[in-house]
Amino acid sequence: MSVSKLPGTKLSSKEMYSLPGLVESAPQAKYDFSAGPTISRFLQGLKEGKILGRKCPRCGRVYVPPRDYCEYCHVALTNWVEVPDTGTVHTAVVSYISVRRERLEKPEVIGVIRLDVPGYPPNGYEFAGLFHRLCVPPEEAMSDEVIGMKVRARWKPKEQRTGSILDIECFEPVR
Amino acid sequence: MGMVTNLFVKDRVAIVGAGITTFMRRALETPRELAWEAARMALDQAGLTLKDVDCVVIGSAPDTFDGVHLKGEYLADGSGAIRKPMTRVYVGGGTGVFVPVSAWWHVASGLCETVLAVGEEKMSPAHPHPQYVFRYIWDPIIHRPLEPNLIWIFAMEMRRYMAKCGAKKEDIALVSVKNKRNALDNPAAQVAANITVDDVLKSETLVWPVQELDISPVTDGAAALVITSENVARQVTDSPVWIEGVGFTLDNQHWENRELAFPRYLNYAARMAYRMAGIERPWKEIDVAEPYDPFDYKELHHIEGLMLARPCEAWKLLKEGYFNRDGELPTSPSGGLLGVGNPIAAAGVMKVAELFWQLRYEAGKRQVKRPVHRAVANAWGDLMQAGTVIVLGN
Amino acid sequence: MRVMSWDKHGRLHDIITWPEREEVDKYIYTPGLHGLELAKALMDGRILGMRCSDGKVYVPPKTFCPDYSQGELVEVKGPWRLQHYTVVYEDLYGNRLEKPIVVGVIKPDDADLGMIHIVNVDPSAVRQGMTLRPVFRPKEQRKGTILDIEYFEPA
Amino acid sequence: MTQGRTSTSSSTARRDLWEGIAITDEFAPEPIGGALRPTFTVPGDGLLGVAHAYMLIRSGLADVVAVEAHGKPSEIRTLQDVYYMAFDPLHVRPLPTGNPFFLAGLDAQAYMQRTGASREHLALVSVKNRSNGLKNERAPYSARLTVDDVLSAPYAVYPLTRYDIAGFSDASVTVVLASEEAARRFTDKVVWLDGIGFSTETGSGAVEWHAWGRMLSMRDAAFMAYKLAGLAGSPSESFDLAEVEDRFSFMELLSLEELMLAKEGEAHRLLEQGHFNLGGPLPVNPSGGSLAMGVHLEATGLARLLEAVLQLRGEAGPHQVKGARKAIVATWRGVPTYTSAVAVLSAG
Repeated sequence: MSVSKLPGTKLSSKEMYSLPGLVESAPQAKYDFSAGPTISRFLQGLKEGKILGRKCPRCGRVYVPPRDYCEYCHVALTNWVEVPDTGTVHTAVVSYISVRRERLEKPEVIGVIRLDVPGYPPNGYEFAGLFHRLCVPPEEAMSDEVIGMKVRARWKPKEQRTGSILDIECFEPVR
Repeated sequence: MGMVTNLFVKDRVAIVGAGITTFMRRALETPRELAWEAARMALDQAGLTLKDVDCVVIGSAPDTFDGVHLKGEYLADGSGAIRKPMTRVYVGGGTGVFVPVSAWWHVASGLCETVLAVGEEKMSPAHPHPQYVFRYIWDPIIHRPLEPNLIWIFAMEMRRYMAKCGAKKEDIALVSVKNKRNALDNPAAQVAANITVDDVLKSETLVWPVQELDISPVTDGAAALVITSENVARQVTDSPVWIEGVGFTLDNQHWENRELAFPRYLNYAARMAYRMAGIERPWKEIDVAEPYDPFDYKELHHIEGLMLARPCEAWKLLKEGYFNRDGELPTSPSGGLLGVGNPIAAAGVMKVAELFWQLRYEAGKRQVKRPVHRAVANAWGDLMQAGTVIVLGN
Repeated sequence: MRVMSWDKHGRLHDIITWPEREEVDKYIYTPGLHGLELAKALMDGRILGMRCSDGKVYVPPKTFCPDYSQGELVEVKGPWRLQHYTVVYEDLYGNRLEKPIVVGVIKPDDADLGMIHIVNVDPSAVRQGMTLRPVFRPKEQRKGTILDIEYFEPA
Repeated sequence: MTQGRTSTSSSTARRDLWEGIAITDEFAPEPIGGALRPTFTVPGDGLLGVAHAYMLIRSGLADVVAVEAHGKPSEIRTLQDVYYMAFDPLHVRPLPTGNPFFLAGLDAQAYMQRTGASREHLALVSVKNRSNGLKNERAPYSARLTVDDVLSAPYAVYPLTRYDIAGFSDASVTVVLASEEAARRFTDKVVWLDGIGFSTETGSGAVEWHAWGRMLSMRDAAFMAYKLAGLAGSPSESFDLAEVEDRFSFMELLSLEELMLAKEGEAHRLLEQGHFNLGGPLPVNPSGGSLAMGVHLEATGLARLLEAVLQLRGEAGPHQVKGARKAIVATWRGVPTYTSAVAVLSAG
């Protein structure tokens, strides 16, 4: 562009925090999210140690996590189906930082697990699956073998389950 | 997509001016002042004043960065919308390219003749760190309890691309090297640098395979375009840049249920835009492109989504210099988000502004070597689900 | 009339609700171009406005004018008049405040548009157009923000 | 949905901090069948989404567009703080003002001072709308009120009592717009969108530039909509009913004047004469408006639109306006914005 000096006044961190007229504001934005009937039922299932999917009466797709509507038939999903808690690793990564971007002493392995739910073409674009932790050592998670590895859900003991995604501790390899 | 070329759109729509602020980690200006600085420059470049503007379209991503709720209203007067029709549009990170896309139907519908399209983002107000805001993009009930960091989702997508396409980290790092080098010639650039692949591979590993130099920075900045009908364009400039195709698609929010190696939503958006522009072989007909590059691997991912290369081929062509400024199909000549900076909504507008200058041969030292007639830019957003595409021509 | 979809037929069984908050720890806002000059003036017990090419003076200064030109900083000295006012007795949830709060649009004679601030006066004594003056916080408590003016009071 | 050139798009109206989700448009497509289709979000009142749908269809980019808007204020535990987050962080938000609706108090006082409308007139609006609501099953705040009830209530924000301020309610409204050719395929009870208009007077960072006691954004939006609808003559004779902004009682009177349905300073006199009652020459908010139905945040404008569409299809129910052929809808986006939208509708 034919302009030599662009508008904008850059500040270093020190300069910014020493400006007169800085205003601070700690927002209070609190909510009570309702999980809605579908996800509530899904969480209920987790509490009972089951992964529940929802089946479309018209096209037969089983959705995990469950939905209210089938995206293709735009029909309300009706029947619930318990799906296997086994699957294969779609992708896996190793995190060295926390949600607040602080350094973690012990790295966390997380990924997407493609569940063994019938009705999806093997390497098709879509599948039923969950985003969750993987109980796999970091080195193994970085190796090529982890992609496609067979895994199974490791459930927390019944009395520790509260109806949350954390009722599954992680997905561990099926040796 | 059931959408044939708009043969009956009698009047074409043109970009006649572009303006941009420097991209900065911390700006003194308030968000509305940043919007004013960019929009005023765009109007000056087009030789117009605020009185000539009929409508305003504002793009700004999450309110939780600038820390102002109803941010469209907060940016209104800065974007020139005093006593004017104004709406804010929003597709997460895809907003930047979506702003000129939405401005297109403001003009093509006949509702407006001259539209000021403004993208702004000020991320520095959020403390402790703007990235913390991304804690709230996840599904609040089945994802947030896992305490995910934003970078997790990019790392998972990058890993899937590497696994599916056989691309190594050192192949992908070449994008960061290319874009940061291109940015050395961009006066707006925040993080231009001459780096090597080794520098990328030695930078701090955040969420393997993503390392520090694989990521675009947090940025404050604004960019604006003046978009008009054909007859206004003819009066204002003898080198209008036509908006020949627009496309946008949003997939559902269940990113954990789809193949992350290929952005199907972006491909649908690209087909919509190409169909409108009458383009059948984009890998041949597009001369210069600005694919969205918040992460280095994503430029490759989007090059394939935009059908500028076959799936899993982009990283091989990159190695041969195919996408360099003097290459066969230059990508991100601006320096991209990796080099210029990533003020989210303004980043997409910056990319369209770059193609505006390229197609008028006004990009100075950044001007690509080969002749240019058709260009494409895309933005991407949300949970691996939003694709916005615009096709320009001179 | 045919049944509308919002008619609830059948109770929804136990819905799990999830307490959540969406907050960054805090926001730090920079004052902006004119804001920086206003901050210095406020620390010094003075108030600035901006003169625009339409000839009007706007308070407080906002860097650019409604016609998009850059405003020119000027000091405004008043006297100040209460253009419009309201009295807040309850918060948004309907809880009664201990003391009613008078909020006004307050304009200095040497400007064309006024600013919003608190008026320290009993609601019964509020009159449209009454003359006011700004009361600044003690010098050492000032930080260059709008709160350096603690309130306006009848002159 | 036939093949060929029909492509659908949809836009939703929502706002992050209303939702508590940072990028709330992520959750937009699924419920409205928008997944993998052109879908986007217009952060603003649902009527602004209708404006985008109008442009999408007129430009030929789409034939059928679904527009959804919803508001779930019941889930927001700190609604006052969320409102203040929309205020100018430098010059207004820090002030200890006690209630974000003080801005409406300033406008109400300025409006009454300019036009001579009194507290009794504001009370009449609340009484009319809250009792209209008794005939509308979508009106949770409907009530049999008298002017004395309102006048004897204490001020919440002078000059407004709690009766003059609409409560909040959860709602979602979806409307489907189509080109004339596509519309014929779906229904024989078409309601035409003859005109749409929207405007912003000033930004929330410069509320000091607002003309106190006026709503110029609604007047500008009305000019735009009337021009598109080809309404040359005086608009006041052109409509059989109006569903207009009333989240604060004085706003109904101010809206009628800014929409040029009543001369400046005349609205409260016509109100006294019953001109705007159900059965009067120009029924205003026969549905009960926001005062009876509640404010659903960004879905409020579509709620007004919905009530007008039902009237023009003769499906409004007990509060049906006999022989309604033409309607006007107007909405303001509420505190601290100065943005309004207007739609002109007619029965097919």
